Amino acid sequence: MELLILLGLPLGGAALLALCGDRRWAPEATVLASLGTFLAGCALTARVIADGPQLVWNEQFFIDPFNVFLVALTAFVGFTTSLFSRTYMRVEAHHGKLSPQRLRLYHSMFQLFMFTMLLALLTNNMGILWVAMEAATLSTVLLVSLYRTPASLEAAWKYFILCGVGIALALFGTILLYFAAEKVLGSEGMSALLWTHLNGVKDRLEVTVLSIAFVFLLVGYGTKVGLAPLHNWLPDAHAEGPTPVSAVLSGLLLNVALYAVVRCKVLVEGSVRSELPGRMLMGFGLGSVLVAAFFLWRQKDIKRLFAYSSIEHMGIVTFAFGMGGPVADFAALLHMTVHSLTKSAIFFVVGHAAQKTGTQLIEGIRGLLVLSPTVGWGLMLGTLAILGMPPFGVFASEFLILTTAMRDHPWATPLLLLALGVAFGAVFSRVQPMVFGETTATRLPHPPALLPVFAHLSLVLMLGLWIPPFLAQWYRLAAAMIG
Amino acid sequence: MPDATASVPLSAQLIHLAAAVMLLLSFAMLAQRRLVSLVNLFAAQGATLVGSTLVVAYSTGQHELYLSAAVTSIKVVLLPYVLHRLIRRLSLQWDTETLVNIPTTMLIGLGVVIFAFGLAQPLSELASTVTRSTLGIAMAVVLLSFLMMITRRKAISQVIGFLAMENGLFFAATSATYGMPMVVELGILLDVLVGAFIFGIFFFHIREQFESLELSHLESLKED
Amino acid sequence: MSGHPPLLTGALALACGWIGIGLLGLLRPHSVRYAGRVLFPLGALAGLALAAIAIVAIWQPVQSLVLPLGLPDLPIHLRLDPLSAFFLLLLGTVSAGVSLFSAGYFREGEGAAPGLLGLQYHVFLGSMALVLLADDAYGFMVAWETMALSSYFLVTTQHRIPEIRRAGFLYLLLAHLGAISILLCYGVLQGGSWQFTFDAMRHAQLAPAWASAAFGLAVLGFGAKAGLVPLHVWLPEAHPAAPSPVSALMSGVMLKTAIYGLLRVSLDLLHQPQWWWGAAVLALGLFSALFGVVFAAVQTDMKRLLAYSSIENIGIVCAGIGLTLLFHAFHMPALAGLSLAATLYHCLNHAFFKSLLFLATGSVLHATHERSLGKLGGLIRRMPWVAWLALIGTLAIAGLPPLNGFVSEWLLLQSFLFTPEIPQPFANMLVPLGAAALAHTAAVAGYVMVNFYGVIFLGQLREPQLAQAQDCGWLERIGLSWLAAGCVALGLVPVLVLRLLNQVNAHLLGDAALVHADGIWVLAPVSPQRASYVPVVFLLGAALVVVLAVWITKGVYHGRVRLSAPWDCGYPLQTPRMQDSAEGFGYPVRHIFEPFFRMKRELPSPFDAAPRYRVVVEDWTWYGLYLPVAGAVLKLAALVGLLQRGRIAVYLLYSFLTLVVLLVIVL
Amino acid sequence: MPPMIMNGLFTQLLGAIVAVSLAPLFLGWVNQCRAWLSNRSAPPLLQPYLVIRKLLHKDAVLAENASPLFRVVPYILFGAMVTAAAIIPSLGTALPFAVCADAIALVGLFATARVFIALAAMDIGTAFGSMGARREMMVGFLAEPALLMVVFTASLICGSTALPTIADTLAGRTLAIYPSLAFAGVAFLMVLLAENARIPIDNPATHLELTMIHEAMVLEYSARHLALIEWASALKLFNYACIGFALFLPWGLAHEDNPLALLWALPLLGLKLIAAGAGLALIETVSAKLRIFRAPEFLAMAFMLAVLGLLVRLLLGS
Repeated sequence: MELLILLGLPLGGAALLALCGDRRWAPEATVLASLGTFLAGCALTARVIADGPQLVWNEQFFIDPFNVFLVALTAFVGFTTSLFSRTYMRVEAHHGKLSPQRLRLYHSMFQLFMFTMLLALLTNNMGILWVAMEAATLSTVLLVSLYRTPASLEAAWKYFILCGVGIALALFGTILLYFAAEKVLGSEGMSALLWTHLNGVKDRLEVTVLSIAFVFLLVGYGTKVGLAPLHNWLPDAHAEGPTPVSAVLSGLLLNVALYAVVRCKVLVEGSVRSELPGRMLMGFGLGSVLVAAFFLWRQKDIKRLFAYSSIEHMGIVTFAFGMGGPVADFAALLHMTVHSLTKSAIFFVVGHAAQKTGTQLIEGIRGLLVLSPTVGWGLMLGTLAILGMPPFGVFASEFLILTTAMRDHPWATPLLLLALGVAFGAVFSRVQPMVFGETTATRLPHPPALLPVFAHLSLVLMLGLWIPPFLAQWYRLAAAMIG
Repeated sequence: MPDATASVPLSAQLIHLAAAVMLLLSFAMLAQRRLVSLVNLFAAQGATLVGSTLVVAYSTGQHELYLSAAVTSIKVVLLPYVLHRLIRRLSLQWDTETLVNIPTTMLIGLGVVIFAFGLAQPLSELASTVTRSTLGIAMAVVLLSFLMMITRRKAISQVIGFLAMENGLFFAATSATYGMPMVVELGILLDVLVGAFIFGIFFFHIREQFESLELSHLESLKED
Repeated sequence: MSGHPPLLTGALALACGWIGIGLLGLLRPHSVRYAGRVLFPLGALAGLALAAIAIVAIWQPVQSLVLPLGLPDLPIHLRLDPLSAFFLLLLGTVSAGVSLFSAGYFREGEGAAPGLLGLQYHVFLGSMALVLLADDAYGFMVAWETMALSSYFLVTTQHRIPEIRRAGFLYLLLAHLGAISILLCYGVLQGGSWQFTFDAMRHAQLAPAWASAAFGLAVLGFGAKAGLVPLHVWLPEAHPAAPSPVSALMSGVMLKTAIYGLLRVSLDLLHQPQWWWGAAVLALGLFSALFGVVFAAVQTDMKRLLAYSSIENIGIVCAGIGLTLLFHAFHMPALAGLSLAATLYHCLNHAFFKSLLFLATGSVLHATHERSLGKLGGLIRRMPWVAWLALIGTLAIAGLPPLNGFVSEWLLLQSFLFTPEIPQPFANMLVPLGAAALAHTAAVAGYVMVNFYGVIFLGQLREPQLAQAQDCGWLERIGLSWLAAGCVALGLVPVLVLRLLNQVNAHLLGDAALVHADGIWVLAPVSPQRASYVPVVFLLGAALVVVLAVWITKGVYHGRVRLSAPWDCGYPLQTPRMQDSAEGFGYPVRHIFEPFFRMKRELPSPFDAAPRYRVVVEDWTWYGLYLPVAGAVLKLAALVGLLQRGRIAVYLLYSFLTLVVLLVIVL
Repeated sequence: MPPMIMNGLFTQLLGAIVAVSLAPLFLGWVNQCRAWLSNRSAPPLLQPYLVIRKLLHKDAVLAENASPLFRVVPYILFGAMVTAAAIIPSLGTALPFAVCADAIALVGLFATARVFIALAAMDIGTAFGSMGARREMMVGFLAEPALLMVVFTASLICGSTALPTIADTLAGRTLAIYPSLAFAGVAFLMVLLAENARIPIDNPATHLELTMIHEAMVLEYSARHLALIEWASALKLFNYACIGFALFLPWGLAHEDNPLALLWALPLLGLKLIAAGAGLALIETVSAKLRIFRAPEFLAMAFMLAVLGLLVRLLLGS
């Protein structure tokens, strides 16, 4: 039942808003739909907490601790983002950057995107998972090019081509998976694509096929995760799209893509029984962290800056998943959560900052504390949180990841140390003058919608000091399942 | 060995033929300069795909494959049509593009094909189907279209490369594994169509922004 | 051992109380009166209470407590043992004085709103207390970084000045790097048992290589916070940037938390030190000490001068730690105890006199709005309170009897005199060099302090507007007097302090490490035949003679006095410009220690119409270490930038190649 | 046992009184020897006493801007020197109050005196005052560690830093050659010259602005303040001499066991002083005043010698 609402509401909302998304009440409608989705998500999580993992609709949908917390997270961030975009988009329209039709497109596509995210998370069918991922690309690509500026078109085009190709490779991987599975499970029905079934027989699947399949899947979904060197679409798309879109891209899409990768990894590792998949993930993760850290030093555009920081953090998470083991997986899941919360909060603030100063260039943004203290402190705290400063939650996960790495893979720790140090220096040296110092800009009338920001940040703060038992329980179960 | 070939059932031979044709076509696309004929080649490839699917469906008597073939044929008919319309609308009929030194591309392509075969060899050993060896060809087609996307400088040809890649995937799906479950196929197809539609939209936006579809205009976002 | 141990609970309550007081500040963020009359006095009270608890706790057995916070598998553990109790005592007593001073110090126009300052200030104090109480890696790191963060915000109070922003950034960057390496150190220490509590680390069995790695990481991390050369560069930037009470806390207390961490790791968590650890730390410390004092001698900004002097003192403390490790590694508990006592004693002393001096500079700053030594002078006549209290601090930090600085240096020299008994040819050669370096440092410190005090408070006013300087208010006076009294008391009754320290020794090094501390007056740590020092009698004797001399000269002869212009060898023209500026006073050191510096001189030529002499002394670590590193990072970034040139075909090529490579790997 | 303590106290008091009373005489003796050696007609032996008396009778003249610090410093200086004199075993080694301060504390005491006089010199804010203070502190931070090293050498040999114990042990030993002590002795001599404003570092008899150190600091003092300062510096010289005796010629000091030894410890001290004064005068006459910037090299040499002595002590164990 909750499932129906969870999937139906965004879909219906998308359809409705596609028809009349240019009305005055459209933003509120979006907010309502997202709120409903969020509530449904909570209900679903409550159900799962109550009576454990469940398969529904002849096994097409599968809800276990791993995806249910991502579902809740996705729904929550979607909700807060809609809250934020309500004000933000009004201002954009008020500045004459967007026409009503564009707003209509925005609202409906936003809902559609939420739908695809949830579908990808909830489905038990690797094929449907693929479809949902592709649909996610399709629904966001028009959002990225929403402003129709040359830059945004280019960004969208790159996003589209690169992710399209990536996704195509993932499809090939899926086919290979099926190819390997149907010999075990038979081709009748679609059990050969159902993750649960595959998981059941994973140790009987063909090793060579699966490892090749995994390579395709990793490169495919990895492109969407933004692992270096497949990441090139990410900064452009984040920088050129409207801020709410950047927020959900960074906060949700990357997570879901990583979720897909991990689901595949579970299957493959079960079959291959070798370090290989883990090693690949670690390699990709480490590479992404390093590359992103050094890219950070070159940024002039604030949204690009934080896009690269997303790459860095996805790298950390991937690295952690690659290391495996209960602690590392636990840390990785925690890091996914706090990263998406923090990063979306940062993008909210950045959006307001850019609106207040009228530019996205770092040189242009100065003295936010003077301009608007709340925005300034929001940006400062968010940045410190994302840089892994206690007592925020990001530190908790980095703590576990680093210590694990120090014991299990000491060779990696100098690189991590280097990368984290470089990233810290790069990001902070850019954010500090934006928050502090003098400014020449004049205060703009409209008040910022900072409720979402501080909601996210306080959640992250809480996670740094105290992790609710049920959440910890999910993490543990999920980690156990990931292995 | 002729007798060995003879021992293979006709359907399989037909499929092998189709596979060979697809491979040939993708090589041709790799080398083709003119957009219009590129589209035709793409259509031909699609047709071959439909053919092979039909054969598979007939020979194995899996009826949903007929449906799948029909579905695929939409793509074969519709997409080239749309592309032609686009080309005419954007008046690109006589548009050609300079490729990087075709012989080199060909050689790289050959290397890719060999690589794909080598890769697929162990896999096809495991396959239960008669048409197992087509997997290698499918992979080759995918990689070749990938290569084509890399070498092209025009938005449209890049898109065609993308679609050709999808062809290769479908070919793998149908011929190597006798088709994925229906839902999935439909979903995939839907995505492809929507994708093509969005591509169309993009062409117009890009066109109106840059007065051409040269990708060289789309290189402003970079680290400098 | 959980439940509710009273003292630990009390200490925790006070730490949280500090944070709570800070939050109270948000009620009326813009009212100076509220902050000055309510917040800071409350903070001072909490400090005193904490000190009281610590004094009691240092005699009690170890108490520990587990909070339902932190990571699921790792709730936050707290522990109160003599070591932490000692440092809590330091924190409480010093912060009480500083808080009282701050109550009168902060006014309008200090950058951030007073309420916000109060918040950051008290969070800073609370997090320091929690650092000392934490008993697991996670809680420690959280408190540690909170401390760094709050102090960063305090440093950047006047964030509109670019230099201050730069200083803050440098500080936070180094602090963060240090924190990461501490984190890695704990990662090593937990030794495979996924327990991050310190207890688990105490029992973890580490291979020597791992242990050394952990120790190295610890020295790196805590050294970055403590300001060991070459990780010291943030100190001389951050201390001048911060408001003076904050500099006082950072230099007086925060650096000590780093020392605490180093001791905790090297003596408590790693039970078997190797002798070369000690040698390394000793060398590092002595070098830092010499480096710091020599640089302090050539500073022209009074707070930079004090910052460098902090580097010197931390160096001395680290030398003590090195000596302790050395003796401990060779199983000489008594000597280890002696040098550990000296180390901790010096921590306490430095906390008192350094914060006293920083606060004094704060008052001077408020009265004159001038930080450059070249523009001060003669303030003893304008602000006698500050001047006379600062004189005590000056004599103490110069290591002169009978004040406290001398006691710890005396103890340290005594323990140096035992190094020949070390059964290690290289190690026992350390005595001449080490003792020489230490003695030399102490002597130059005297020079530096005469420079500091003389140029600020003595002589003629170098600038006319100094005549308007006002003495500080009563709250500031109380704060300063409290710290000065501490300096005197610590100097006069060292034995009582040694008894406290004995608890720490016994806890860390076993009962064999007790220092001989009988009676009250006679300080004879080993034996009276060996060496003894009785500051009180010493002082009384000197005082007696002084009184006699005064009585004789005034009483027996007449006491007539005439006032007139200074004679100065009869030179007619005398201007304030003729007295030595700090540059002039520092000349001999610049001359003798030339290789230490990176100097730029502007000498006037004989024909200059308006001759001017300028000398800029720079720290070579910048050019030797930091700038090259930064350059390398930028170069790498430039290389990485080549990855992304905007060509979509190239991006596709990346994916293609990645795919191919991975496939090859798989096959 | 009380009688022991009693004559211990007596020894100590006597030592202090002897020092205070004889110090100017010693200074006079040195000056007289110098005069003889340079064929000048010598001032009377009691000249220093006369100077002090004269100064005590005069009216003190203070600069208007002199702070209280400036006024108290002479007394502190005097007090410090007398305290030092009381601690140093000049006559006997049974000094009950010697526990108050060992050799390190003694060095600290001298440092305190130096810091105060330097501060006082900066107080008036004249060009010469601060110059003198700077130079004095420079000499200090080079000479002080050297002195400390000398003490350390001795205390490594005797396993103690308490001067009476050192003197006892050294005196008690059978006569043996200590190379380390030889090094230390030379170093100590150099330090003594430097610390007491003698040639080659400083020239007490000159007021040549560019070379003077000690004189430059006390330029602003007059009358009783000056008298105390002069007296204190005479005491300082005396103390250094006694330290030297305790470390290098420790023979003939009275031990607690025989109080009567004081009877011949006193004349022995006198002899030592006469010899030392003559030697000092000789050195001063034959050596030339160094430029002030050569002073660091001279003192660095002393420092090196002291450290070498320590090393030798460790290497040869003698």
